[in-house]
Amino acid sequence: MADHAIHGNYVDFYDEQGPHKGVLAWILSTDHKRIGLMYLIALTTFFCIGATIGVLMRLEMLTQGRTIMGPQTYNSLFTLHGLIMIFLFVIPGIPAVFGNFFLPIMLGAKDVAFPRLNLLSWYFYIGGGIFAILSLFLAGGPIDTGWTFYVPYSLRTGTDVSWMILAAFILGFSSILTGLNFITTIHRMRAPGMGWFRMPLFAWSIYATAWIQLIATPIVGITLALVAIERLFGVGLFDPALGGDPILYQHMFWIYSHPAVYIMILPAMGVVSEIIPTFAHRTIFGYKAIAVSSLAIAFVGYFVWGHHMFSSGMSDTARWIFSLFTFLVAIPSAVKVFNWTATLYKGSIDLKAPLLFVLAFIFVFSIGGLTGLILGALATDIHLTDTYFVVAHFHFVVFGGTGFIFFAALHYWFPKMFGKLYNDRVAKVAISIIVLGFMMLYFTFFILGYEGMPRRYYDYLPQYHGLHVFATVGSWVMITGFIVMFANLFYAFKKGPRAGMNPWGGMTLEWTVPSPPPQENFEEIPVITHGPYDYHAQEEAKEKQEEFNHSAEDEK
Amino acid sequence: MADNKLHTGSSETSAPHIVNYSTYVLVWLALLAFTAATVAVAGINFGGITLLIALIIAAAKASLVLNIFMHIRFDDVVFKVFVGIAIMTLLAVFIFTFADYIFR
Amino acid sequence: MSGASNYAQSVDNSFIYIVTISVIILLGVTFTMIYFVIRYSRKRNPRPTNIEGNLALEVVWVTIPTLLALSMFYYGFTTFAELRKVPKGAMTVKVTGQMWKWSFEYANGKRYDTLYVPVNKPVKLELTSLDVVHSFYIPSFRIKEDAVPGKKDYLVFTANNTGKYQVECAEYCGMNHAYMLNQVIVVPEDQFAAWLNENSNAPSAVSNAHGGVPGAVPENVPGKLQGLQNDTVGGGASNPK
Amino acid sequence: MSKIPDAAVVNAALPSGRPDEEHLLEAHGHKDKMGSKIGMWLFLLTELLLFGGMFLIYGIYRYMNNEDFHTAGQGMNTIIGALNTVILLTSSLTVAMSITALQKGNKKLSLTLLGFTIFFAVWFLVNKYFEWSHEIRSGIYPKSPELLNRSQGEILFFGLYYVMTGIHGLHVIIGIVVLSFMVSFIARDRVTSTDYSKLENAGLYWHLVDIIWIFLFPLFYLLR
Ligand code: HEA
Ligand code: HEA
Ligand code: CUA
Ligand SMILES: [Cu+2]
Repeated sequence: MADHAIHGNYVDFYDEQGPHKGVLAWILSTDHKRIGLMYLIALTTFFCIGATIGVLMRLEMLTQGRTIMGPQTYNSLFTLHGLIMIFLFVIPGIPAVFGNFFLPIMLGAKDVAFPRLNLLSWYFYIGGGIFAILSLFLAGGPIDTGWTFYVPYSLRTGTDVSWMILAAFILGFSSILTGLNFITTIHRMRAPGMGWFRMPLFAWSIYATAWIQLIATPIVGITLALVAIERLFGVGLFDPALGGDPILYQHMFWIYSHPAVYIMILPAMGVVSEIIPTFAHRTIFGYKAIAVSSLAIAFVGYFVWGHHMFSSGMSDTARWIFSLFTFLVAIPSAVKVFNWTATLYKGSIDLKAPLLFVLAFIFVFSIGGLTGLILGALATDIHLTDTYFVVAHFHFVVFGGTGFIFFAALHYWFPKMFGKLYNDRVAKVAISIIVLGFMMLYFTFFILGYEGMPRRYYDYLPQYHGLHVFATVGSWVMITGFIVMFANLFYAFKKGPRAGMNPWGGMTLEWTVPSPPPQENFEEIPVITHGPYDYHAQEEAKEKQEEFNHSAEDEK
Repeated sequence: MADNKLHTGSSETSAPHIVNYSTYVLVWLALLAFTAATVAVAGINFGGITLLIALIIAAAKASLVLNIFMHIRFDDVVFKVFVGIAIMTLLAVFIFTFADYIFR
Repeated sequence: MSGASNYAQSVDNSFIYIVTISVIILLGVTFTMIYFVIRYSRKRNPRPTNIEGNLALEVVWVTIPTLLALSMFYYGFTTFAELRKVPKGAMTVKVTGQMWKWSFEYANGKRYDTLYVPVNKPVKLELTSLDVVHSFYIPSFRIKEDAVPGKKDYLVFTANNTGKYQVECAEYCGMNHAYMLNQVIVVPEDQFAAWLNENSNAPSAVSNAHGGVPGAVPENVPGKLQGLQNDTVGGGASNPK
Repeated sequence: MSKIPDAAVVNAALPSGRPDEEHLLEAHGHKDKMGSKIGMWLFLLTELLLFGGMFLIYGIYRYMNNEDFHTAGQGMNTIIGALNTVILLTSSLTVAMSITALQKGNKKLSLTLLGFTIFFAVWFLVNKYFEWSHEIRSGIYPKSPELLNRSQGEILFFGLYYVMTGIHGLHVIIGIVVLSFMVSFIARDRVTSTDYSKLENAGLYWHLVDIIWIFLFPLFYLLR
């Protein structure tokens, strides 16, 4: 990075001379910032691959019958799309990229607690990704089970399930190690004076997320491993022909995979809680409520997994218990939404691109969450489960929730990470196009689902044709938006004007270090004397200054 | 207060707790006794509670290992909280899964 | 009672209930948000007021959503309970799923590849599968339940009108999952009785009317699927001749 | 809720209110014993949950096929199971004592005790080997015709038996490797009476392996 010269009197982390040169300086680095950036590159790449597959799927759905591929190909594509998006994009997602880059800085630390372990989890992540890609080219061909690996189909299909499971297992390991690292970091590395309730809310959400990663991931790890063992050795575990119970597999899978949706959304909620105060330029409304609701979501999130199984043949008692808890888990999310809205009240709002993203998020996520309630209610879920209604719900929360905020975070912290400013106007245009395409694409799915279009269907009945075409057009609108967005960021990266230390006027610690930050983040570990969004002090200082000016004038 | 309990900033400054050999040996003897008991009891049929007895004995053994061998008793509270979180989660997961099978 | 089956209406009612509340909340949140962003923009309001929180407000917006959510749960639950009650004298039909077709067996031993049922009479479907998990889904009736190998599950409904209704497999089951279609044909009771006692096990012309051949669909699917045109949700059913 | 974190309490005790240097060095430097212990415990919890998942599967299947499980359990060798339990418990004792020995500065005793631990671990595996090969010789292994002839519950029982004791055995092997490293570390004074947190963590891991076995034993070997 030639133009990252020495700025004034410090050397940023890009230019710091380590023991290694070139690529090695990156892939052998234990610096949390470099690891974060390596994740960023890897994740964005996988996102683009997954999104391209999604667009191909939409293209297939443009007409009835065969458009560009056969059913087997389509089945493999949605499986890969789901696996890539879930395990390689949204689950590592925000913690791996922005957690790594910013958590230590926001806590006032020089690095995470276990820097080498951190690099190891990056290698696991890449290793898992490579295995996933490799599995496509092995004997059996690309996996076609859907991302849920339901038995007994996953035991019967001839495709390469075991390799993909190995990949998922490795990725799980990566996720666990990251979580472990972050919990330890938060317990041990906070700057002096930073009590639990002086942590930025992003750190809180990472903390809650890390616990879910730690406690839930092993269960899916072992469950998937058992499926692979059963495939390889014929051990009787889940196969009904050998006495196994397919529904037990579903329990085991969702025990992890429901909490996993909170692994995806909690960090996004944390980022939202950072962006809103910064651009509203005031303290967050209900700090403690937001912090504690993260823990509440993590906790209650364990007891609702059965809502994915309402029509699976689970006992009726279990169905209503899980339904009840599903409604309870929505409450902490509601608390957050209300507190965010209230934070805008009497703020001094600067509607920059990151905030626009966040407003879009609140709207879209609320739709996703509220339709989650429809799915959580027993009677309606029986009708809607395994239809496009579910597909719509989870694209709203996963893509509109985590996906949008991933890119919002990129816009928010871009100046800090790269020391450059992007064009705000262009970014806002891109966001508007994306939201428009998003609604065209996914809102249509709600209607399709309600009218009885099942998911994972290669083909459809004539009455669904119009809506499918409309959705496909929506996906093209979305591509346009994303291309504009990426182009804008890329241009800024190359040619953008230099960013100052604190372009948005944020209060958390990352805005007190230069952009990009120096190798060790802080020259001196800061001592924390107030909460993370303490705009009071700033305001008071301003007032004092003005008073002083006044009195100075008076004296004249 | 919760935040103070969870915080782990200063307690490690106290000197390390060294457990005597004799304590360990006593615990070991107790563990052997429990093992003998559980094998002996397995021979007798208590009907439905046979399994329960075996599990209670196993839990007693595990808690001895946790508390003494693994020093949970002498260590900082965070570790107790951590282990508590894991065990409670596991327990809850068992209860909710059985809520399906028992009412089938 | 309106709707294609006895449950369709009550399921739709709970749907409408939740959607109504949701839309109100969604619009409330969205417009408040937009209003704040405009009213308190930096131009209009250069000096922010720092409000740390408000306990009363916090309590209100925990309590009200909780109550609303619980009411939604209750509505969904009671409707569902109704869905699971097997009325006395329900006619049992054994439904077996396999890749990629459904087959039906009646109490008198008659097997058929399309589901015929009498109108206005409770029917209990006993679902199972021979290979992988499938799911028996009748969108117009708002019901669905998985067919799990090695296990029996059930589904109950009473058809309100005669007609043909689409059946779809709703649990992914491999290559031709999308072609595992079938239909329910609801006929008057006397007609049904006559049909039931017919001796032919071969599919009649009627049952193939939907053209999409269940089962055997090759990788290159020729032609287009022909569903039951009128069978969108809320639409009526086509009357049998 | 206290707004004063304890780091601040420590700071307040310092005359100028400057950050407590010691705490900083500990937590922000590279030798944070407490931190590494937290990390280790968190890792152990994931192991606990991993086996917990398998225990859950066992529990459900036993609940569904209680009779078959009992029939299958008749064939298990209680004596080897009990012997292995005693072996593992004793190895837990020796590893715990070796930490005490090191803390007291008795390097030699510590090494000896660790040696015993590894010896017990190997013994455990040898027993396991004989046990498995006995089962396999009598025709009970996955997909064997003998097993497929049995009831479904029995197939599940033996499936779980092989998988759960197998994965546990894998952990024993990992434990042996880890403990061998500790032997070499102590021998080369990389782990000492003042800096023993590596040994402590290895010991924790070994105890966990023991705890898992404490539960496996009654579930597979004591069905009468
Ligand atoms: C980021 C990921 C994410 C998030 C956050 C959520 C959040 C929620 N989800 Fe979703 N869900 C998925 C990802 C996610 N989900 C995925 C991927 C699937 C499909 C998996 C598959 O089968 O492939 C799925 C499937 C799924 C199902 C199963 C559908 C089926 O297959 O039949 C259900 C059923 O209950 C459900 C419910 C919910 C609920 C109640 C919430 C709640 O947490 C939502 C809470 C939020 C709100 C409620 C909105 C904000 C609040 C307000 C605006 C205030 C007003 C609130 C009240 C009145 C309560 N989800
Ligand atoms: C984060 C998660 C995530 C994201 C972002 C997406 C993004 C998209 N998804 Fe989805 N999807 C899932 C997670 C996600 N998905 C999951 C978990 C499933 C379930 C799988 C299963 O059933 O097992 C699923 C299933 C699923 C289905 C249902 C398949 C079926 O049931 O038959 C469909 C149908 O159209 C779909 C479409 C799309 C499309 C068109 C996009 C688009 O990608 C959105 C448009 C965005 C872009 C285009 C990005 C811009 C990209 C670039 C700039 C790169 C250049 C690209 C091109 C030039 C093409 N997805
Ligand atoms: Cu059968 Cu899908
Ligand atoms: Cu869920």
